[in-house]
Amino acid sequence: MAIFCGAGTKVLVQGITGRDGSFHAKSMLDYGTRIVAGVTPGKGGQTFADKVPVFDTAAEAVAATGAEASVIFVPPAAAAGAVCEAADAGIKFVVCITEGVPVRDMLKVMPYLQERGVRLLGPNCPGLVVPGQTKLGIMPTSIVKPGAVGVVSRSGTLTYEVVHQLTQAGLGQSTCLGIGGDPVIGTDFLDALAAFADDAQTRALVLIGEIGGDAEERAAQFIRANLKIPVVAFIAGRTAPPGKRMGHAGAIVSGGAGTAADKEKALAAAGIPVAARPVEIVPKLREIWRDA
Amino acid sequence: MAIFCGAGTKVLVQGITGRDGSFHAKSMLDYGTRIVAGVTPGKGGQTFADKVPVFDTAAEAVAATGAEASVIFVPPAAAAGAVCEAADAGIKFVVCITEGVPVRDMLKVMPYLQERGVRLLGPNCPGLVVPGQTKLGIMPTSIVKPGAVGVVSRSGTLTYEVVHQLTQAGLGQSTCLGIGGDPVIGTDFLDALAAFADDAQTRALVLIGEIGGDAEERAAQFIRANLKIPVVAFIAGRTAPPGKRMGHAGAIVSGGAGTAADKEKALAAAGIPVAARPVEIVPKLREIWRDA
Amino acid sequence: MNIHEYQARDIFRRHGLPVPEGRVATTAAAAVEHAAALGVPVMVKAQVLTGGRGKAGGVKFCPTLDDVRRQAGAILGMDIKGHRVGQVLVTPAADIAAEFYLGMLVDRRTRRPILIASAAGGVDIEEVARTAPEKIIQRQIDPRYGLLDHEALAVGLALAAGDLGRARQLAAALQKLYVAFMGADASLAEVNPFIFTPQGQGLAIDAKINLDDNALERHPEYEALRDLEAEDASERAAREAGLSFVKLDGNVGCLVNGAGLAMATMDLVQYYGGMPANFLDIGGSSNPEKVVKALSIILADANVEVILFNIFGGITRCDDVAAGIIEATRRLDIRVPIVVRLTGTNEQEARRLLAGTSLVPAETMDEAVKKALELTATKPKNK
Amino acid sequence: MNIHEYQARDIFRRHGLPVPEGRVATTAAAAVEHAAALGVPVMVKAQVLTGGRGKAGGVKFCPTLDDVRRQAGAILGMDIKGHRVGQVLVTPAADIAAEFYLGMLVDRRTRRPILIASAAGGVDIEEVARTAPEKIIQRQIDPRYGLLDHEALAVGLALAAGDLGRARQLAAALQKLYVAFMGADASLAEVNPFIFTPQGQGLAIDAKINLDDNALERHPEYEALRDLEAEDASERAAREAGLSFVKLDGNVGCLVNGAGLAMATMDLVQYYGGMPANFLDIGGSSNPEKVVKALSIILADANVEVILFNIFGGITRCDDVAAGIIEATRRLDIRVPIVVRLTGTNEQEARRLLAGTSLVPAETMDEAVKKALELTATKPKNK
Repeated sequence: MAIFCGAGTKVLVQGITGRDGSFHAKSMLDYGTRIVAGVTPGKGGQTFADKVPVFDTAAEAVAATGAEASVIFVPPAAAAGAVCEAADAGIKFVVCITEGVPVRDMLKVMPYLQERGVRLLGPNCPGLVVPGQTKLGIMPTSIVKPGAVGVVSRSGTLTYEVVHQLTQAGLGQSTCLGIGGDPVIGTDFLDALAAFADDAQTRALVLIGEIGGDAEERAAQFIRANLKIPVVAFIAGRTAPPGKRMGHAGAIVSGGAGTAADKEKALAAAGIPVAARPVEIVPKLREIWRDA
Repeated sequence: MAIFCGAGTKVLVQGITGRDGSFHAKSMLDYGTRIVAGVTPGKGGQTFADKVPVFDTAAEAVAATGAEASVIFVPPAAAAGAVCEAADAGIKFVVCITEGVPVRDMLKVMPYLQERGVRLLGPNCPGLVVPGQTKLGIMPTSIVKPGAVGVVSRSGTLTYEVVHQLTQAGLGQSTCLGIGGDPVIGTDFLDALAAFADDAQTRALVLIGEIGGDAEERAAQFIRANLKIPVVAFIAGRTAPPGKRMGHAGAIVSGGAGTAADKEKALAAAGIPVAARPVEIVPKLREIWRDA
Repeated sequence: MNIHEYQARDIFRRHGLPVPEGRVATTAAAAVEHAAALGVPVMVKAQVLTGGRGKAGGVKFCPTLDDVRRQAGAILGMDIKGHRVGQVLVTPAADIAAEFYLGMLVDRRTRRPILIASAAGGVDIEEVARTAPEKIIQRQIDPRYGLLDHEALAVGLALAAGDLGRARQLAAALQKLYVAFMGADASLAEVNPFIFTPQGQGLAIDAKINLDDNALERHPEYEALRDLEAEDASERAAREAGLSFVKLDGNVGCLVNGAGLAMATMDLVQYYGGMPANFLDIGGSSNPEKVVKALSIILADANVEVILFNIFGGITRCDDVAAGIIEATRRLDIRVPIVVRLTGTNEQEARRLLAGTSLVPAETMDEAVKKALELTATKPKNK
Repeated sequence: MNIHEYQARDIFRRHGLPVPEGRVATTAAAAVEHAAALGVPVMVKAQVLTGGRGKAGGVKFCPTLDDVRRQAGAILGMDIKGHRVGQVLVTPAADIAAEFYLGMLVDRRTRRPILIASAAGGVDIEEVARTAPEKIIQRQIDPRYGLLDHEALAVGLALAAGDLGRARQLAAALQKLYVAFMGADASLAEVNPFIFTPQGQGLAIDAKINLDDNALERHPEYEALRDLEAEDASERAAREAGLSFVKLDGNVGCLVNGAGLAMATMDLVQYYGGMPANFLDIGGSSNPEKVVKALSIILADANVEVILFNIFGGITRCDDVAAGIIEATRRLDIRVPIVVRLTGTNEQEARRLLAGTSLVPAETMDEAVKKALELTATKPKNK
């Protein structure tokens, strides 16, 4: 089992003939992701990697292939439009990798998705890997291993760092999920935690937060109230100065709110061990999880 | 029984202190309509006609009185806003009397109402009367009489003319409904016909249409497919020249579509007698309805 | 309210549609001057508030300035379906590789804006709808979101048969047309044709916008677009007086309260073999000023041989209305007979008031119409 | 991107908010000239990209032109939280009968725009939130419909305690503020205070807008709003090179791929007692040009004593990145040691490449940070 998708999920790739789209679509195919269709307007009728049919529109792609999920690699100005296109075509799980999407565009997309019962992961996220089953996104699969630890993170490479350490320590993962670093994202910590709570395979969790907003504080409350499995957290950005954007648009500490200290305090208050360094995550997990 | 409302319906009047609003609110009270509240911003705390409390907002009015339906008498520029306010406050049946509401405003209101499960009657309509029970709108009650004939119309005074003739002929009415003459209205013939079909009291129907659009054509099909009771129709505007607006914004014949001849043909094809003059309605009804 | 092509072009241009340059002339000499400035070949196009200009010879291709002079001279002053041509638009003629129809209007049934598009552009869209409905694309637009990128592109791809360059230009044009349509409070906005030049450039060649009369108040700039010369004098007077009025060709002047009843009254006049001189809804008012204004507008029409009032007093009391009518008729020098039918609230009192006047009373619509027709010089055969 | 008050005022004014006139001066003499033109009394306000101007003495009421000369002279050149004041805004001083706070921002939790308003205006809203949260009104806005009339009026009535005139002006201001907020692609738009004069006129006295960096491309006009003088030279160079960079005060120059890992690396430097010189995300690229640019920006900082690369090769191969780093370091004259940690895909190949260079390899983040700190002149006490 896993969250949001699995080995059988039929996947559409929007922007499949672009530079990033084609590279990562091949990488997903290599990992065994069941990519059934691609979309690039004007390239309908072509075939990608000798096996994936390309369509002009998502509607045609879904009609022809029954795709259930979509991974989006299109430029920022077109990303929100591509999300709506996927939703309108009947896709129920959309992963938007694109970085730099204007926040206003996402504000307008959200109710559109809600009306159609569509889950969005991202934007500005690495997507997710279900080790041994499927990958929807850009995470390196060499560092993952099937297992019982769920990983959810606002970051990209920092997630890889942590997953790498888990794998090296022999702790496989159920699903590794990057929710993205933007202020407005489709799936937040709470959504991910709720999904992990329902996943029998996931028996421990690592949560990787960062400065900005109050997602980690709310996650802490949610975990205390709803999660029965052990959780270890890490927060990036202790040294970030206020008011500056630390790469991720969401990573701005404003007016004293959203600091790493606030978040660590909230997590600690909820009984969740917080690692001071990435390298402490595995030991902390072993302290509270007898299976580790 | 009746459609959309009844003697017990608790009614809010928006714009109750205005010239038209106060006049018609008094007239409704005289007929026995259960007006529980009025709204005029800035006049919250006043009392109308010695018994109806006035509030600044519809939300306050509904919270304090449990109003279920609303009748709107506000200027055209504020009408769409008032409809949204009523819907947002939890009102489920809104009657908008206001004439001259821009069509774009109504286009934007429609999904707002749909999301909230709200029925709108109008705008630019005389509202409805349930003879002997209640009135939500501006119809003269001196001409109505309780009975078994449902009346639905796109017009105002023409409806009065027809209702007057029915009453003079001894044919009482279950509900007299004016759906309004604008191109975009909340309740159309089909909605009204469906409601009449479910109303046990209504045992015959008079449908008064006019030129413009294809509402009468669709009504004809609906009646043939779904209504078991006798129906007589009348269409106003046989002599209207194409392209000109005949008072009602909806009453424009454009490009040969929406003519009276088209509508009469569609009704006749559905087996519905069409009166050539208002005065023929009662005789035609008597021809096909043994109870008349 | 209908506006001229050149005015619709301005609105479209402001919304970013690719509208070629154009200038308006009221004389052939000015048209030549504009054509010289723009460079020939040009199109010279009659500016009239009706369709079918092309068939009537009101749109001409002019390869030379001499052609411009001759054609503009012929078009200016031309009568097209009763509209005199007072202005022509001079605009560069483009080579046409393909023509499309793009339109936005209000769909009463779904209560939504609707997009209509066709690859069979440049001809009457109603004609296409009749003869080849499969060539017409319709798409409802959700006003909460507007015309979304993927919706517009799907239409563009369908229209352009796989030509991505054209598809993207058509999609962008449709999105701009939608914004113009909503922003302008239009009841109709169309580009017919939207063309592509052999070089692949998309151009909005012809523009049409009908404005929602209910929204004129929030667009004060529209008053300047009104073509007072193209408007009938009586219709203008009625509009300025706040009366809903349409001029017709008959001899029975009608004053009715309510639009539906007014139409039914006109129909009844025709039913009995007569011809109404007008549509007029005086509303529920018993205000003598309004009645005076309405009467004087109708009486300005020399064809009018009789006046017919048909008033259903509901909330308004009939005696109030009768008093208003009596006062109004006293203040005007009226030489045609007046039939008054007043029914409803306080009907008896009203009839008593009328008894002391030369106004001809009637109890029912049918009686009133019949009496009115009997009073016309050219009495119809009664049915 | 943050912009100055006077720039935010222009955006608000274009959206119909009642913003008093104002002029910007870079010298006391120009300020006096503006004040004379506007008429005293005026306010003279420091234009700096930080809050707390008032407390720092950067906002002054000037009843006379002499006051303007003295105060503008004092404010220009002032240092407010590290920002040098280069411009002042001169604007007519208004009598204040009441002050309100009006703001729009993005609510991450509900993923909606949110309206924040308070009758406790003119003071720091975060302070009000802490001390008197009941004085703050919050309302989510549905972007499908915008801020509807009844929503805005309800907030206006709540703020104005039943004063309908004020309520309507506040409601209108909120609706315009929302349109400005969305139209400008802002992440924050606020008016604090929105005042009423004793005569009942509403005025937007102070304006603040933060723009969404992701949306700058579709607002080319914003480039002109950027205050190049207020921006750190290295941050500007990074921005122009497309690098995500923030200047800090330490001595360890950090080059990391990915924002989260970059923050975690900075944190680790501090954990081991050091201080990072910067935040820098070089992205997934192994392009030597980008590495050269990043290195030269960091090396321009005289405080930097060591360079620390922390790269997690995922999709990007570590050997590619190593080759890029080696080439970049060859093309620059670098006099500080460089520690390189490369992990992930093709890590072994990368380490072999580094073996032939003076670059100091490390296997883990912790090892890399410790090695870097050991190479600084002022070695921290290791934990």
